[in-house]
Amino acid sequence: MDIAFGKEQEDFRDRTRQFLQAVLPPGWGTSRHPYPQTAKEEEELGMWWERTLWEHGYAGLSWPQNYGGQGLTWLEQVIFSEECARVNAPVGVNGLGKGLLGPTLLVEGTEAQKRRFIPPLLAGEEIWCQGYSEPNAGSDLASLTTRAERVGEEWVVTGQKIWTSYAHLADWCFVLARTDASAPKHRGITFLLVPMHQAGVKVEPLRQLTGEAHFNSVTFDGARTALENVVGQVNDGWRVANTILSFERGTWIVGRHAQYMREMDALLQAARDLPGTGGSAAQDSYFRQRLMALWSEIEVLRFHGYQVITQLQTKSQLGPEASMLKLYYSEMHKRFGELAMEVLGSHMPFSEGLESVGAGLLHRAFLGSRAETIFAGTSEIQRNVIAERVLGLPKDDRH
Amino acid sequence: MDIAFGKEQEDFRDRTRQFLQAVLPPGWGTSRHPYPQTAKEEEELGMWWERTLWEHGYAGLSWPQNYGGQGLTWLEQVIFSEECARVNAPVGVNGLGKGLLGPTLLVEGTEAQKRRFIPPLLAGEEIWCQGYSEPNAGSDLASLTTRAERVGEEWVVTGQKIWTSYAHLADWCFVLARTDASAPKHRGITFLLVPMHQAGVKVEPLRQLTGEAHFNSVTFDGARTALENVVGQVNDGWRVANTILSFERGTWIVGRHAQYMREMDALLQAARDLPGTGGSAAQDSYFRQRLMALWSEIEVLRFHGYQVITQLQTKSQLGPEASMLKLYYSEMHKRFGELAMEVLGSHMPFSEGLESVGAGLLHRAFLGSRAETIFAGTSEIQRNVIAERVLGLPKDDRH
Amino acid sequence: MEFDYTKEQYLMQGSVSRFFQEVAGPAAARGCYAEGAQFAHSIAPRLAAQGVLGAAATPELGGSQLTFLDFALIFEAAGQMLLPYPLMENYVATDLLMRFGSEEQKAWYLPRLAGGEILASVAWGSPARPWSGEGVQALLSEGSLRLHGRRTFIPFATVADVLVVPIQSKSIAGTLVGLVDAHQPGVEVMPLKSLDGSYPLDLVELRDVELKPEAQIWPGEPVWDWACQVGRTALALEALGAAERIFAQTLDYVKVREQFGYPVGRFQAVKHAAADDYLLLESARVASRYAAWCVSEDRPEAGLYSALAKAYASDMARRVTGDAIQLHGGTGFTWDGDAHLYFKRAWRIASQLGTAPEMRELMAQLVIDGRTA
Amino acid sequence: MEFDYTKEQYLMQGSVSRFFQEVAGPAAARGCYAEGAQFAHSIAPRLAAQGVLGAAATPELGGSQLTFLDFALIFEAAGQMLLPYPLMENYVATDLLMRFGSEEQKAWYLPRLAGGEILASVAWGSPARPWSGEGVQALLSEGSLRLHGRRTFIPFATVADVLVVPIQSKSIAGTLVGLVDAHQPGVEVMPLKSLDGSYPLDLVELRDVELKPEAQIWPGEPVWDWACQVGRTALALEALGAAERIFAQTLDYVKVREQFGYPVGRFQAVKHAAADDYLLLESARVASRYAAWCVSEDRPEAGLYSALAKAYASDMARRVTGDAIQLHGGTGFTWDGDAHLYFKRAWRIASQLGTAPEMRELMAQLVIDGRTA
Repeated sequence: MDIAFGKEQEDFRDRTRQFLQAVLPPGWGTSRHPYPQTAKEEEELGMWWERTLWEHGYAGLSWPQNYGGQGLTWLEQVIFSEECARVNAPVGVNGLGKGLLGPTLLVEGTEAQKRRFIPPLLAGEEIWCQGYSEPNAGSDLASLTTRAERVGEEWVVTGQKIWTSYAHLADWCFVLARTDASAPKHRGITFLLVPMHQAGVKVEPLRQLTGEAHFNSVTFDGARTALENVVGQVNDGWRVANTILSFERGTWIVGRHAQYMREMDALLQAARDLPGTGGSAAQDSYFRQRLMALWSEIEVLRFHGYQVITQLQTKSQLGPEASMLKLYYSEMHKRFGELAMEVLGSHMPFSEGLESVGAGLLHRAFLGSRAETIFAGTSEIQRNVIAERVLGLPKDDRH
Repeated sequence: MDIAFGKEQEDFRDRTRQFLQAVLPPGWGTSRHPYPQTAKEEEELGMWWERTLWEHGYAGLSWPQNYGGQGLTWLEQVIFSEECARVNAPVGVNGLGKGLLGPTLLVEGTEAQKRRFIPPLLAGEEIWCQGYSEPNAGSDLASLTTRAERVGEEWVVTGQKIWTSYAHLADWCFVLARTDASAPKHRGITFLLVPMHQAGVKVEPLRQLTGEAHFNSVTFDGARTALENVVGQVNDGWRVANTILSFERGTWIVGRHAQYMREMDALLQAARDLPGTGGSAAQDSYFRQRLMALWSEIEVLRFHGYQVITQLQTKSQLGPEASMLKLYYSEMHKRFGELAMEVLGSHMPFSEGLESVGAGLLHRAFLGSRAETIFAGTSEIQRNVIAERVLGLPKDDRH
Repeated sequence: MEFDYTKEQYLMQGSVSRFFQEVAGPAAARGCYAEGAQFAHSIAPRLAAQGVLGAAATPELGGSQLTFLDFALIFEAAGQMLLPYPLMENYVATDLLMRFGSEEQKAWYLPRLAGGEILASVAWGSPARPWSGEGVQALLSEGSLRLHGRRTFIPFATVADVLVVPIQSKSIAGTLVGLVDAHQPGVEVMPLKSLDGSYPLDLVELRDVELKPEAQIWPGEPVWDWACQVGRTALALEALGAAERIFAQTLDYVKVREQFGYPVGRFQAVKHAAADDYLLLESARVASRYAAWCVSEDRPEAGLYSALAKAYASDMARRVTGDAIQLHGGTGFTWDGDAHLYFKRAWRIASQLGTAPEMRELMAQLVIDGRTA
Repeated sequence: MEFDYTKEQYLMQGSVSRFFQEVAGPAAARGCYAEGAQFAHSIAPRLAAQGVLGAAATPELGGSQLTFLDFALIFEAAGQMLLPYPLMENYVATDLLMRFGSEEQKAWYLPRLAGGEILASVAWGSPARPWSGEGVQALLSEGSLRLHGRRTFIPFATVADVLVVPIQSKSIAGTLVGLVDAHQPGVEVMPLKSLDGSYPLDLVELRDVELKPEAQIWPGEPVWDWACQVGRTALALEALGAAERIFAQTLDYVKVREQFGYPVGRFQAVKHAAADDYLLLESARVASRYAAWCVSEDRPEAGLYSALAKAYASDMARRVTGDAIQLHGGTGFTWDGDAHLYFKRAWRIASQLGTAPEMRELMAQLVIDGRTA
């Protein structure tokens, strides 16, 4: 057992820290910094961040150099993710392009697709959104009804997708569409790349309970894309979409740990400032117990991260462990948000302004975490996956 | 809203208190009293208690006088149950006879059956046990395989029953047996009364995790009973057994509240004596919070009891609310047992002897409570019942 | 032994519920999120017309002399419909005046509170410690009391006309309760951005504000304790109402929402979550009913059981409304879904007038330490 | 970056596991419940022959010089098989002597500990406060140290030959660790009726017991702190082993036990309980692995992470073993079922060397208050 990265990686970490310090405004990462307040400001920042990463050679760290990547390993990606989380670096607007579409193309795409799409993706010149979920196809994604028909040399796409983050900024959408209605539900789906800037595409914002509107509903009403914009084979899109590039998730875990620990530090500071039953909350044994229980859970996420990194050195991808990690961090983060609000006590309702504690960071965790147990597979689905695929319990044929 | 019993009932309560004080040994109910230590001693006490109740006119409080009952109402039964729990009165050995068989006979039995069986039941002269569960028919009771065949003027019973409390003391067993193997699983079951003292009945003790052996396995190997010892119609035993006499459960609730509050008082005393993180556990805000949360839950059980009593004054029985109450108290009591052990801290393993806290009462609650979420319908089954019958969620045809 | 509301009380709830469905409900709550506290003004006349304002007052004073038990189901209905009006504060102010006010105070305030002409709020919070009476000091200056300090957590303070404020006075060594005119010079209301936009909470700073004798209620301590007990019980009932309403909507949703070819309500995970939530709901129902009885009957244990009900119901409501988001899936996370409105209300209620841990600490002082209430 | 045991470490675990299945396991545990601590004697020679005793000692002294990391998986295996022998205490005594003992102490004790000739236990508990070093005082009398006081929570004390005891001495103003001969006059062992009958815990009273210089280890404080950290990490690993074993049995059971025409493992309630338990198990696995690394590498954060692992793993094990009873249904409640043996072991471990709240308080002092370890 040896819990350390190699020297090469640690050098990369140093360079990354220097880079982050150099490009981020002074005071960034502290609770006093004036962070973007509106969705528009956040998006502008996200766009700037995409370009900045590209300019400084931090886009596509583990991707091949011939498509614009940096040709490093996912270890560097892990470190980069951790360092970004540590300083609360901005979130780019092309996360789905980089996290899902790019890796999918690298494995399943044609040479021409890779050359066409990956360089502008990494450069932040083309933003991607994801067209998977539909109003009636959430957890049961395979029952999607958006359809694509071949008309001449084009695909014509019709249907509604929802929960498409950043669709209003996107240039392209990767879409799962039904191309053979007579096939069983997991067959007959095709993975298509569809340009967003055309008449047949309508984007409407979906406001979230946080009050922000990062999600959208996207309606394809006879939207068109060229015949060659199919990834993989026609009718084989379900498999393509499930080409589990879950080592991406592995690299995210370490970043998540850093993010959660940053939130925990803010919470501990709040607990020192706020009253408990006698003395500060930080002196109150009830809150001390709960804080340390959650602090432990966050640290355990770090250990899970080490485990993932260790596994990925021999296996090239994660299997159903990804479900375990997703269930772990999403449920934990939800509990963290609730604990944070309990520590805030009577200050809890004041998410902004005069009485706000921790510059709203804790409130964002509280509200935002409610999404984490729902999207990308609800906790209920993750538990099914674990029970059936990891523990071998008998499958229920209904899902 | 008027949360008080009538004067008549309060007079009955006074008489009951006097009775209990008169018949129970001095010091009974305090933690210092030398309670029975072995199962045998407990059973002897239980037998004595059955006879004592009968002699003093406290057996069958709400049952008709012409079968030996006292002809009072279930309100007196509620009060009696509460007063017994308050002083930790002994537990009789005929609880299943009084709680299930008697009420069933009063509704479903023939006049002859009532006259034959109820008086000796109330007098403690005939002890009853229950032959429902089987090794492969627990939660799914209707899949039982014990069968009864008519041979001449007798039923011949063959099969194995388990979890039959006090079977080794019992004179009679009320048995669910399959009498028509070709009928659907809930049909073709008959409710039979079978004498225990015969060659075809073998009783073997089943030791529980508490170390005690109140349960038994009962094997019927050609056991016989007279033709008339059928309650209700042949093949209609499932309905007879489910004639939900759940107002009995309603009367128990108030007694359970008193029992749990007695345990809580013992726990609070232990918390005052044992260390927490700085000061006593009772001064430690972590334990104060958890103790008061559970204290609240116990009090809520009292309120549920009031609600039940109120309902029973207009309706004559409880419906699926019984599932709710069973789920409530069993899960709560399990948590209570765990909290008690946490308060004991490092003293937790010492259930007896020098280092024992609370005279073993808390340990009995801790271990005994593990059965409550399993027997008489697991918590999982109760949740199904609530979801389907109370909340109207779609039935799963698999149960 | 009759542990239930009367038929009349249920009937009244039914009619008020239907009325609340018109003036309040999720759409109105969203309106209040957008417009702010001003929204309360727009519905005040209709609330008055329906007779839900000033309810504790005698008929001569414009009320209908309802006891707390009579009104308990109305609080529940207000919770169900996310009423964007400080109804609890109106009730507390009214009943407080009935019980502790002078004849002059009753005669002036009660008809106006019942008629919805003035909006009353209660200055529940102290910046230092929630719901304690600290924060505002009265100084005796040239024979008149002058108030200094701040209180927070005051519902709808930006549109309130009168504020019920606990006041400490070192110079006279006592506590009083003041009826502070919110439009007086020196009263500065600072709106706070509050999570539950359908029930805004604000901060008020008092700078040398005169409190005339006719606006004083002495001694203040029992009055303030009483107000806290009533407030907590009302909040427990509101939390119950909020939770049961969104729970019912959630049940409706899982019965029709299909995934994997079945309504999701057929899956055991959903069933068991619903069963557990139901158990909590019904338990909070009897807990708040018992507290309502204690408060209504002025029982000595009202302090203990109002704390129990507040803690239990707010724990329950946070869990049930949170589960409602989860069981609604993606829809639960949208602004246009109702679940988050109830969720935020449940959390706001939980933070108000003492959190659950604070309530349990209060109980522990009575039950474990044996202090007397 | 290699956060895993080595292939050799896993291989050794495999062989020791197979061996433990022979000498221990549920049947042996039931034997220990019946026979008492004496049972440990009956298996000591075989444990010695297998090389699991005295493992930290160098080969010349009869050991195999295993680090804590080397031995971590053995503790896990001991938990899996409910080993009724104070293996952790044997390891602690051995490693303690290796690190802090004199050459004479090593030469006398280690071969005997490794050979299973003498049985060592550690006097973990103080009657007043768990795992603190208080309870036994040493008085200087005619040039020799005489011990007075009592310790509790001592595994297998009734059959122990040597007890590792923390001792305070006001007269010399210091703490030492003593190697107390359990057969000496004045040492009175009082067996306690313990819930986990496969790992009896006893109380020892010392009345004017002489402690010769050759049985003393000075200064005692760092030694005792170190012993607690090692002990806690070993207990976390044992809890992990116990939980994973009964969890596996439970999975096997729910795959075959049928009700309502299907294996119960097909019902979502069972699946989700299993998934949650699995998550806790795997989390306790990495937590205890990290702690084992800290302890083995003498990291300064070993105190913090051994506390974390102990708290996390014992919380996990209590939950998972409790669920095992529930998921086994009626069978889970029987003496003949294995679930209760694991359940009681998990609870005993949780109570030993500091409960989970005590561990978290210790962590809070480091993390929240910023005290240094």
